[in-house]
Amino acid sequence: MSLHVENLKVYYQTLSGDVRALDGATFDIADGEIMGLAGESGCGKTTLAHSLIRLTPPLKFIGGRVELDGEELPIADMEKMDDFRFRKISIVPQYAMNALNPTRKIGKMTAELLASKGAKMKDVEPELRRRLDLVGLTQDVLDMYPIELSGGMKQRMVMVLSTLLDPSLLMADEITSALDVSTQKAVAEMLVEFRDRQFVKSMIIITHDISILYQVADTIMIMYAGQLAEKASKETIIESPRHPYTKMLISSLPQVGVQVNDTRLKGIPGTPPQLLEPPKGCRFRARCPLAFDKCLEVPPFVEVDPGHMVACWKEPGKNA
Amino acid sequence: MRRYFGRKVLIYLLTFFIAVTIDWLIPRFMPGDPVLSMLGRVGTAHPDTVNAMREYFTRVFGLDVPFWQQYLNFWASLLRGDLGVSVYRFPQSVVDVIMNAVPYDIALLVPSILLSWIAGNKFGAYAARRKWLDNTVLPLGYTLTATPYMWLAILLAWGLGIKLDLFPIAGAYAFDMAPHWSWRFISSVLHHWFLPFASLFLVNLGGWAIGMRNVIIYELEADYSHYLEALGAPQKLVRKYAYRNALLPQITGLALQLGVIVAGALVTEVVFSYPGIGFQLLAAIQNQDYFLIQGCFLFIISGVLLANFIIDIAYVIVDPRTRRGMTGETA
Amino acid sequence: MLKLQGISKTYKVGTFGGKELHAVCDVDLEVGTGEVVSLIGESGSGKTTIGKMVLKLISITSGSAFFKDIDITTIEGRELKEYYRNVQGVFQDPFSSYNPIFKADRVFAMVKEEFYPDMKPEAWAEKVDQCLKDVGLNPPDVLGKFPHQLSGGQLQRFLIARALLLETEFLVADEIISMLDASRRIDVLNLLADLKKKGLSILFITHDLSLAYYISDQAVILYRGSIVEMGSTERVYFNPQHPYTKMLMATVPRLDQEWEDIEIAIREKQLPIGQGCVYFGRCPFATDQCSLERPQLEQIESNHQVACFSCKRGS
Amino acid sequence: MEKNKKKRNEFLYFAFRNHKLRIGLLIVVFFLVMAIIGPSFTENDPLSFIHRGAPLKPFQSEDFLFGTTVFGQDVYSQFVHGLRATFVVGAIGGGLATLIGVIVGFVGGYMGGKTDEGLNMGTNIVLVIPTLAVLLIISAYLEVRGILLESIFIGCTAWPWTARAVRAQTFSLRAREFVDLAKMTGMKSLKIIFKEIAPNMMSYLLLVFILQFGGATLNAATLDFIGLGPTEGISLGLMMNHAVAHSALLLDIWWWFIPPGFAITAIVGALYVTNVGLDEVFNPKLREM
Repeated sequence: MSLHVENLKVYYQTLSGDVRALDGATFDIADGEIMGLAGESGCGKTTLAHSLIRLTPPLKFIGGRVELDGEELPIADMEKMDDFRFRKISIVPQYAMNALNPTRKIGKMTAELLASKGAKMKDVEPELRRRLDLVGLTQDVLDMYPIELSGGMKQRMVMVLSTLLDPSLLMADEITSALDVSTQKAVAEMLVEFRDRQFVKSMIIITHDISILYQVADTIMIMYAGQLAEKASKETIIESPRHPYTKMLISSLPQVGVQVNDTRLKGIPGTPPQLLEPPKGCRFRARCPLAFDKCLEVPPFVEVDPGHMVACWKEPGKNA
Repeated sequence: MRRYFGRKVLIYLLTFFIAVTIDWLIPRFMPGDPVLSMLGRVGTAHPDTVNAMREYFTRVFGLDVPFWQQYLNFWASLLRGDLGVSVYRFPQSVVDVIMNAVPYDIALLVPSILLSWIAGNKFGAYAARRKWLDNTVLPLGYTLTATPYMWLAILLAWGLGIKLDLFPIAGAYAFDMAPHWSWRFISSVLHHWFLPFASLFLVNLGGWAIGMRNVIIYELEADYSHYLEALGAPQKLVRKYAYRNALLPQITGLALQLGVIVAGALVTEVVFSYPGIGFQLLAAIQNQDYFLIQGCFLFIISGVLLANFIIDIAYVIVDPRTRRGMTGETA
Repeated sequence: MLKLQGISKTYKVGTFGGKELHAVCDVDLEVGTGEVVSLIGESGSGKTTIGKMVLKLISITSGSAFFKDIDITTIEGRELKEYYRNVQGVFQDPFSSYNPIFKADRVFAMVKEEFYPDMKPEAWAEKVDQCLKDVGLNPPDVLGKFPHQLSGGQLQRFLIARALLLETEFLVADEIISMLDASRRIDVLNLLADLKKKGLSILFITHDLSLAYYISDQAVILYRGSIVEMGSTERVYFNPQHPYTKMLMATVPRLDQEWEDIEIAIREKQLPIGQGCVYFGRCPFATDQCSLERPQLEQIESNHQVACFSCKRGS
Repeated sequence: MEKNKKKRNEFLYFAFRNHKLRIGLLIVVFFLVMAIIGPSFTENDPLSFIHRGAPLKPFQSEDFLFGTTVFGQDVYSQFVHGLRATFVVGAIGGGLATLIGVIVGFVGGYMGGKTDEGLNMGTNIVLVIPTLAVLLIISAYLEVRGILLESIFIGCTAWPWTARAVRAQTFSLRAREFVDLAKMTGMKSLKIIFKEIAPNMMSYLLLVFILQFGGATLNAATLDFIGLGPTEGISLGLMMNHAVAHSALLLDIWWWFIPPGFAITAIVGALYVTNVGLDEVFNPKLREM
């Protein structure tokens, strides 16, 4: 069992109080699984990603347990997490384009980073060079400065760097959103290749673009307003979603082949709740056509089919 | 790369040209007839100084000569290095007066600027490390920068000089000595040099510390710092990178601050009557010695411009972004 | 309605403006009344530059532009103001389109001050309410609020209402929904579709192919400043001729089918645009003719043109 | 509407909680009050020689609270009148420098292209030239120098800092889309500058003015100290000049040269600290530090 998260609660401190950005997430990721994490802005997907690797103020750890390969991740403790970071769990950040120190040669910076983590550049170098060829970067990129590389090249360098010590879990935070369609496909497929070549054991791809996840992810988890709505294989999420929010979200996405004059798609009325004082129970209640009095309690995130978890009272799970 | 330097040299030459023009213009657009007013004001009864002065003034200011002719004469004499004769130090030419003042200036300015720059940056970096450090270094830094140069000089002179009698407070070396190469003379020079150096050093220190504190906070918030922290790099490495990157804007800061520091040195020299250019310039002003004033002004300007140019070149060499940015092909 | 003939834009770059950057090179484009034309291209293709040139926010280096047969290439002052009565724009970032320290509905007050100074306040308030309702907003909820108190979707619809206030006939929509959440986008698209039925012509600028397909009649594919393919949306999408368009159609992520595994040359270094075809650097079918001569747009079927030598040879 | 009120008193809430701002303002206001009402407590003219005999120490006699100078002048009277002069120079000099800097910065930043390049080159040139040397020369040649003239000189040579900062700010604001929106509503450039861009920068201009005020005070004190200040009246710099000239150090009349220097340091230091406090209040990122 690669990653096991249990009732993780992380709030976001602001002047006017704690925003309950992530309110109790329980899910698992198996070895070799690429999980897509999708949801609209403010649903807590970035909070989840950041709390797993670098939980710093203004994020505040409230509760919950996280286990990686059977070992508990001390996510609340900054120092202790250091030996997990980069070795066991790693991230390709959203700002990958300018994540490299501008005034340092890339090779020298890699060597210093490895040295600071107790690894030696000598024994990692052959593997590093092989991976550079894999992602289409020339060898002499190591003694160039970041300013001499294009945005796409910098991003691929960061991808190689982040996975250099073969971490068990890699998080890719919105790395395709800033790219053009063609490079998007290349980068997404590169992620899959990193998993196939065992550079990483499992992966979480965070994005708001569900159609990208359909192409590369094994499973997709949908979040809404800090709570998990649904998790299933990518086919089930697209073809036969069970959570009302997922259904409405998928049906509101325009696709090539769908034109306004023949089929007029519908959006989701209303707006997501603000999470300073979130509504009681299921947070989609206000906008949900199927809402009824039971929704005042928080629906449990239960398994309705093998590998298909839903948090909705309308979907009687095995143990409801 | 060459075009970048070409442009820089052009700007500096232009600045020098404008500075010289200001220097030439000032006595001319003053009200009244310059020659008469100067002669009258000098008021030395000594016949030959008056005649030499009158002859000299008429030749330089030659009112019959058209305006631009005067200007060309001024440049011609400037290029020949003849800045005219000092009035209050009569037989000595302006250049000589300045030449034996320059070494003291360099001895005072160069060490105080460089040491305060290094120390200030170190202090500023520490300040960004802890909250309580920030609350001590910052106010201290602000009080130091806010202190007028001359007041700190007075305080040091009065405190260390007179009260505790540790250091002499006037002149560059003991009065009973003539400049010669001996240990005694050198130790006396150092003894006299310390207080002006300390006062300049402290005031500048505050400025650099604050500058570094603000820049390093910005660098610690930058994306590359977050990325290193996300990969679990120790704070030492993160801070080392942030410090190196924060030094770069401090280099340009150094260049821009030169004008202010030179002014500070001028006042400090006055308090300690330390025989640098500043002291000469003030003496010239008090004695209405216009040629010495113009001479000192030119030396200060060209010194600052030269220093600025050197610092600009140093910046390009040190900062790979500008160096590679221009030559490297960026997509 | 709008006709662009051989429009180009060249920027001076480098310290002394030595080098020249050809953002747009002689583009011909036409938008009819009540027609939605989508301008599709990746970043750096010059689509926003064209939008800004149409809105006269940046100068047109060469070529000419006609709006209802009036030459607007060099108009200024009074005529420019008149032009803005008919042509308006909505931009990508809703929060950057508003001056943060004023209330959001100040944009309406600015319109009144410039275009309807002598209109009585009640008549104006009535007109504003009507336009807000037309864009699906409830006036009391949105008036008198600061920009940060409104959502991205509401702010964008505010700007569209502003255009309606001016009875605009032509709207340039530059990536107006890329900052909005997936579920909010569709409402704005449907709104544009309704306005199109009422006769509004729209130049819809986007990099997202599925959005363009949903709403536009004509599609124009742009690459590094030149049009490589244009025509009716169905024909361009389902019968792509130009290698670049084919590659785009193959790579757009869909919800109903997975990517075919065709190999795409990752765009390494931008080769400077020579006199040949702009896509020469990445085109798998490039011949030396492509590197010497720039292909012109040619009709390959009704309402469908392509600028490519190899396509004509039916490769 | 409540959200918008909340935004305003959130600003005030932060302004008063920020201790740097509170301390800084407190000191500045203290000296300001002293400069305004101080002179009314004494009829002695600052420069007249009143007391005969050895200089009095502070609080040695009630009519010379701060003691007297070597010539028997009332140090207190000199101090408060000097304070007044310092605030005048700071306000006018600082104000003028900010004004010129803002105009140069705005026009350069908004117009761009050739105008911007020219203005920017001019700014850099004036920046490089040591302004005090220029001030020195000008003051040396002028017979009669009033405090107003001195302020104008200081103002005219201290503006490059402001110009550079305002230019950078205007560049970032000009790229914002609401400027394009204003253009599309047919507004003229000048109207856009003053109606759209300027209001955004009010908080920034205040910060810049505070720094210029401090800078002008320092420059004026330096000029007065070397004897090139106003030829009539008294200022803190002049006090220090007289003290040093008449070897107050050797005679250990510390109350003659310590208070003026201390006042300048306190005022300028307090201004800088206020500036930092205000900067923290305006942009939240600095708040956590």
